[in-house]
Amino acid sequence: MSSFAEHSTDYAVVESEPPEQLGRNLNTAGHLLASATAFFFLAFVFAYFYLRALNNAGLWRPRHVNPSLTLGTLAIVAVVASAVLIRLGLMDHRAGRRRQWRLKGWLALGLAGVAVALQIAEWATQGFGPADGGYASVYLGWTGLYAVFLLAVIYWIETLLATATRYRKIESGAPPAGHASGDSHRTGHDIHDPLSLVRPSLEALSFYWAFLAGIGVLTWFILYIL
Amino acid sequence: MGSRGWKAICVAGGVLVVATAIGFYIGGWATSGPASFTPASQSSRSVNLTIQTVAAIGPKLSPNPSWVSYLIRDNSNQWRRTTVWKLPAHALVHVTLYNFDGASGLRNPFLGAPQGLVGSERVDGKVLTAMPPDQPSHTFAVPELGILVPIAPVADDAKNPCDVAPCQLSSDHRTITFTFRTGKPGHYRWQCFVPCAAGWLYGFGGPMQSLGYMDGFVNVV
Amino acid sequence: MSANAAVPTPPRRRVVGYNLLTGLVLGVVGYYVGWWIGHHIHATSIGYFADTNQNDIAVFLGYFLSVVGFLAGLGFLSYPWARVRGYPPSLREKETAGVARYFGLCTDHKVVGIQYLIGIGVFFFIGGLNAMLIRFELLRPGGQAFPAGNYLTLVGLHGTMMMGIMSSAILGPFANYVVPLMIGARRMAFPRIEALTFWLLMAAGTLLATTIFFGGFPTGWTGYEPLNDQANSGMDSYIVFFGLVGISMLLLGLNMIATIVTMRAPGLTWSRLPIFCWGVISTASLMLLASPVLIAALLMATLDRTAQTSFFIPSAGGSTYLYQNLFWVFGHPEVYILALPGFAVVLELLPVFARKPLWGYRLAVAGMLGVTLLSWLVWQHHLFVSGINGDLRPFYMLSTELISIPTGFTFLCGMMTLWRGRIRYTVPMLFCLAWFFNFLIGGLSGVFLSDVPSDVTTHGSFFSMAHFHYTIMGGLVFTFFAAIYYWIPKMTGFQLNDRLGKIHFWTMFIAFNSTFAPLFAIGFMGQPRRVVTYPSHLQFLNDWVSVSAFVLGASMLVFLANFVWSLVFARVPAPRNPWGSRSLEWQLPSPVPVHNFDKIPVFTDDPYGYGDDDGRVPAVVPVGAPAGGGS
Amino acid sequence: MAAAAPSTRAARDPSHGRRLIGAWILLSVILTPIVVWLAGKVIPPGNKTHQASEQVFDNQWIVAVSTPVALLMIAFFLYTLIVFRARDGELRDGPPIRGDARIQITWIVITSAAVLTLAVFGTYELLQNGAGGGQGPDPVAVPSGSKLPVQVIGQQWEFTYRYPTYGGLETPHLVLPADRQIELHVTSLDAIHSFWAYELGVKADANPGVDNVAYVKLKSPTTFHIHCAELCGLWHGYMFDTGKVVSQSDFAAWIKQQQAQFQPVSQYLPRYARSYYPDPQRRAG
Repeated sequence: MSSFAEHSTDYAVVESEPPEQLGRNLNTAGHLLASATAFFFLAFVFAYFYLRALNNAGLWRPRHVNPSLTLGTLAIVAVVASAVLIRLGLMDHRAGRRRQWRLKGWLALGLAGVAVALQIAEWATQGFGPADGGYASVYLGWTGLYAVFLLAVIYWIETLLATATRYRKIESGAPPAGHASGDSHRTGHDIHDPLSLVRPSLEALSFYWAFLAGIGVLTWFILYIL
Repeated sequence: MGSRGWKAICVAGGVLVVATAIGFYIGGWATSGPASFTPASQSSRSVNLTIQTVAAIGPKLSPNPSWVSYLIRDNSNQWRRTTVWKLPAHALVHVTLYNFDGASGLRNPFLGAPQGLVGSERVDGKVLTAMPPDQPSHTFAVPELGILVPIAPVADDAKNPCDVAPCQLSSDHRTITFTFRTGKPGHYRWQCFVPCAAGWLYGFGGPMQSLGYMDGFVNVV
Repeated sequence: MSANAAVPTPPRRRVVGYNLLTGLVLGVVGYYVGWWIGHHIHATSIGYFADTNQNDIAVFLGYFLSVVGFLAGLGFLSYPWARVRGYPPSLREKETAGVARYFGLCTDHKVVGIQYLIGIGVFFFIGGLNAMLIRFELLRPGGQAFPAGNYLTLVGLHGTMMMGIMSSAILGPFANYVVPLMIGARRMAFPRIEALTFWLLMAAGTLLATTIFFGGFPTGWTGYEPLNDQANSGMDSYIVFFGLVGISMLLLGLNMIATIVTMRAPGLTWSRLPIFCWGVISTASLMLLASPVLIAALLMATLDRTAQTSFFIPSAGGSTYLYQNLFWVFGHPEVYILALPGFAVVLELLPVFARKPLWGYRLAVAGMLGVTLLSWLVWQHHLFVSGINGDLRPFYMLSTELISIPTGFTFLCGMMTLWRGRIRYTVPMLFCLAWFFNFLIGGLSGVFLSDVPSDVTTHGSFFSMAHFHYTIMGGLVFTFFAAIYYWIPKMTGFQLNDRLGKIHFWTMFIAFNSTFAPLFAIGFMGQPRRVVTYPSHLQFLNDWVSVSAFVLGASMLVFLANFVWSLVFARVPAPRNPWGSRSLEWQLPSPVPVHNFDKIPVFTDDPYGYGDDDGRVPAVVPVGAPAGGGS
Repeated sequence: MAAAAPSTRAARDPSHGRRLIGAWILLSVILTPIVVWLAGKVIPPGNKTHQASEQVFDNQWIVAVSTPVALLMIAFFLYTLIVFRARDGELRDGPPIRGDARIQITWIVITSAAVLTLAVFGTYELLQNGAGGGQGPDPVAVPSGSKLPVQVIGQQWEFTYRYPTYGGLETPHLVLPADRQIELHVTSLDAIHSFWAYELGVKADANPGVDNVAYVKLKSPTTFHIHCAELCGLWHGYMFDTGKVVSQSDFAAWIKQQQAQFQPVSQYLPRYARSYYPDPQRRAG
């Protein structure tokens, strides 16, 4: 026997984790991540109101600094629609309509991508640059970093869809050992059925994505409407 | 235990060697700075210094070729980039400064008038009392000794500007002469007050915050 | 489990595998790729690089890709890549024995704990060395041992290294190691993230050290704008360092909270949770919420330095106060990120060595949560004389002083735990008792800084420097060593030498006080912080401090000698429960087997039941029979 | 768990607590006045201005509250660590006392009272005249009476001073008239500096584009030290100076002399302003 086998855990002795553990962990993490995200954007909210109140050197917002309301609104509408679709997809998944969930998931993924594209289009056409005063700084920093968060969520949605697609044909029961994990030497795993591969993460995503969309609406309100 | 003991000794020895190396490296880096220069003096009461200011130090004398800098002429008539000078106490220092740089302009116009000199500052032979704030190219200032010398610029449309140090007197330049008295022994910093580090916020980065360029020490002994 | 469980095939040995060496190589490669890309970005707004031969975009991109390459080399990217291809979340097992797992991505929380201990130790050593050099410079009033710019970089490196790396000094090594054991779990909630926090911290520390290749940075650990924007490319290392530390702390906090919330064994109610875990929760929640503000502030600074935004440039529509506010919104909770783990360690260890239950458990919890909450409301006391509008100063004075109330809870609970106990003066106990003394002085001197009229003199002077060294070094580093002496037998299975431990304690305690007590006087006598030169009449006190500081540095070498001697040469096996503790981790074998528990234990009581059964010890909290070692 | 659960098992020896409290009260009564008196003597920044005296007085208050706290801790630990040490080698447990509501409430009340006393007193001192600290552009604590405005301009790396009532005279030296109320306007042209006039009891950060006001009421002629107290770059440690407080007549003479000396450059000075925006462009020159 190799040294690996000698020292690896004997899964016959060690009891397995309760199946709901992953869901609980991801749910908690989703909420914690949302609170951290809130504090991150709070810094930009603070920067916005602080610089606006000070208006140093009269350079808070020169007249030509005026991003397009249309593009900004469309981007946020796409974000909100995507979050709603993920939520509806989650309801489908809970009800066992796995096909419908995948459909809505791909749509949501596309919409999130559209939001990023619209944001990029806006930067390209807005007619002012980062050096144009306080508002321009806050606007570019805020939307830019929000777009980074959008990309992270796009990654998250994609992983779920990829998993859902990969196991779409397995109706129930655990996949064979070594198959699901991608680790050939793995002897046991806590995957019980294809649904458990997606559901916990989808629950957490649904919450986080709705939260991030909420921050998006706040972003839109502060940057375009106020 | 035997081979394990040897292994342990090797590990401990290795750690010690690495730790010592880190220590020496940090210590060596921390003490690195421009070398000190002692001008040959005729007497303990009087020293002559010849210095020049250039817009770009060039790749030969510095890893930061585009930085503005002071240079000093050493005892073998070579131009050196060092700004740490050792001078005798209570001595008169006669400085001849060749400036090859254009105007940068002062942030605080007050610093456009010479202060604390013995006699007056002369620019190309003419006495200078004050300079308009958009004029100065650099200043030579030792705040602790109360010395401030604004340096007149080369005209923007100079025909034969000097691009890279060391500059020769055949290029367009201004000649500034002044005399100051060193005081009690001590380490006195000197610096430039003109925000001349182009590209840095408020003109005060890079060469303005690095010894050997626009900052130095007058070590009076 | 699936029926057709195959015979496990050992992982192939490859010449190029995921390990530290690959990580370092890819890190260097990544840096140069980023540097190259950065030099090929052309935009009209950044054309001024030509004037400075300093291209911050290239440096930032270099650092970014360097970190990506480093993590890829360690194997962190293979999991996200597997997820992209649709493989489900599952843990890769890395539970082989051997030294190799300490040099790579390992998801065993016990390995990560030991990695943290050694990794943090290395940077603690470098940070301490910087302090020695600073004190060497200050032996003479005129200075000149180091050129002024290098001196400022040393000051910045010392402060930044200590504040950044040591934020995880207790949570990194000890919470990672013992929290799952204390709460009866086999792992942390997110083992891969746990490993990531460690390697991010190491990448951060290494990148910070490279600042000396880019001219250092002149701002100290606070990185105030607009000096920050004005500085050389060395500043970029500072920004990247704190950014990575921020991400590392954020994830560490998230993982800790999630673990304690979701992974507790049955019967471990909130009121039975070991007090150490409460301290970890308090610290972790500050890490989770304060780090994002720091990351945001640093990203703004990054944009100012590269994309020409003007968040912090008053003449272009920004404000220097914006940075100060954002920094201290993070910075003051950060101070408690450093202090609270000290509270936790002290309260956890006192019952063991006083042989009494923790006195006033709920008050102790309330104290730590109270500090956590109040630490959000005090940040502007750093701006009392900054020229920001002064109307709120009475509020911040009050809120700052209010913090002494929950801090007092900790003191009361600790003191009353000792009262009528049977106090044993072991080495960890000595460090805990020193905490009371140091934190008392740190706390009382803090009152001077919280009080505006008094702060006018003490602010920005050596007084405030002495104050925060009493709270952070006296509060964190002393408990860091308490934790080392306490938990090392469990973590390694070997005892540390007791006599060397006591020599270490007494030299460190005396030298520490001899170093920092005179600094209060020096500050009161008018010496500002971070100066390279000072008036000559302060030379005697400064020399005294410097010499004491060298002794303090030497005491660390005593510890290092003890550590190496005991763990490498002497190797005296430690008993399972040398301190007679009732906490769950001590009921397991030393060192702990790979999967901690064969059967998850069930809690029926808290771990502080000293004296409950006729004074006989130790009564073992009922647990499932622990697994017996490897084979 | 924190509920009052007086142990019946461990024979309670009430004299421990009483002995300790008694010793503490005795020590506090004797030592606190001595420490407070000493603090008044040695704690800087001295008595050269009204503000400095106030700070010393404030420090005495803090010392007065801190001393009994420190004495309690010292007495407690000396007593506990000696009396309750484990005397034998055998590992035995102490009494299982888990809390006492009365002690907790007493502790909370006393610490809260001490903290509130300090905060109230500090606020009172602060609102008198700002205690010498920089108060920003719109000060809340303004002393009454006429004030001589003096502007402090921080720049990398020197302070210069302007006297708006004397034609906006600018000089590299800070000289002030005795027995006057001074209104300092601290501003910067580049990075953040901090104007610290140590013996005057004044500290105010110099921020670019900000007018930071601090008040100080001077007493008799003296000299004082000026430092920069905020890290401002390479020469931060060398940004020090000495200022003077001189008699009214000497001050008038000094002003005349300075006006004559800096006459050539005064024509180039900008009009006096609350603050001067440095270089709106990022490029110098």
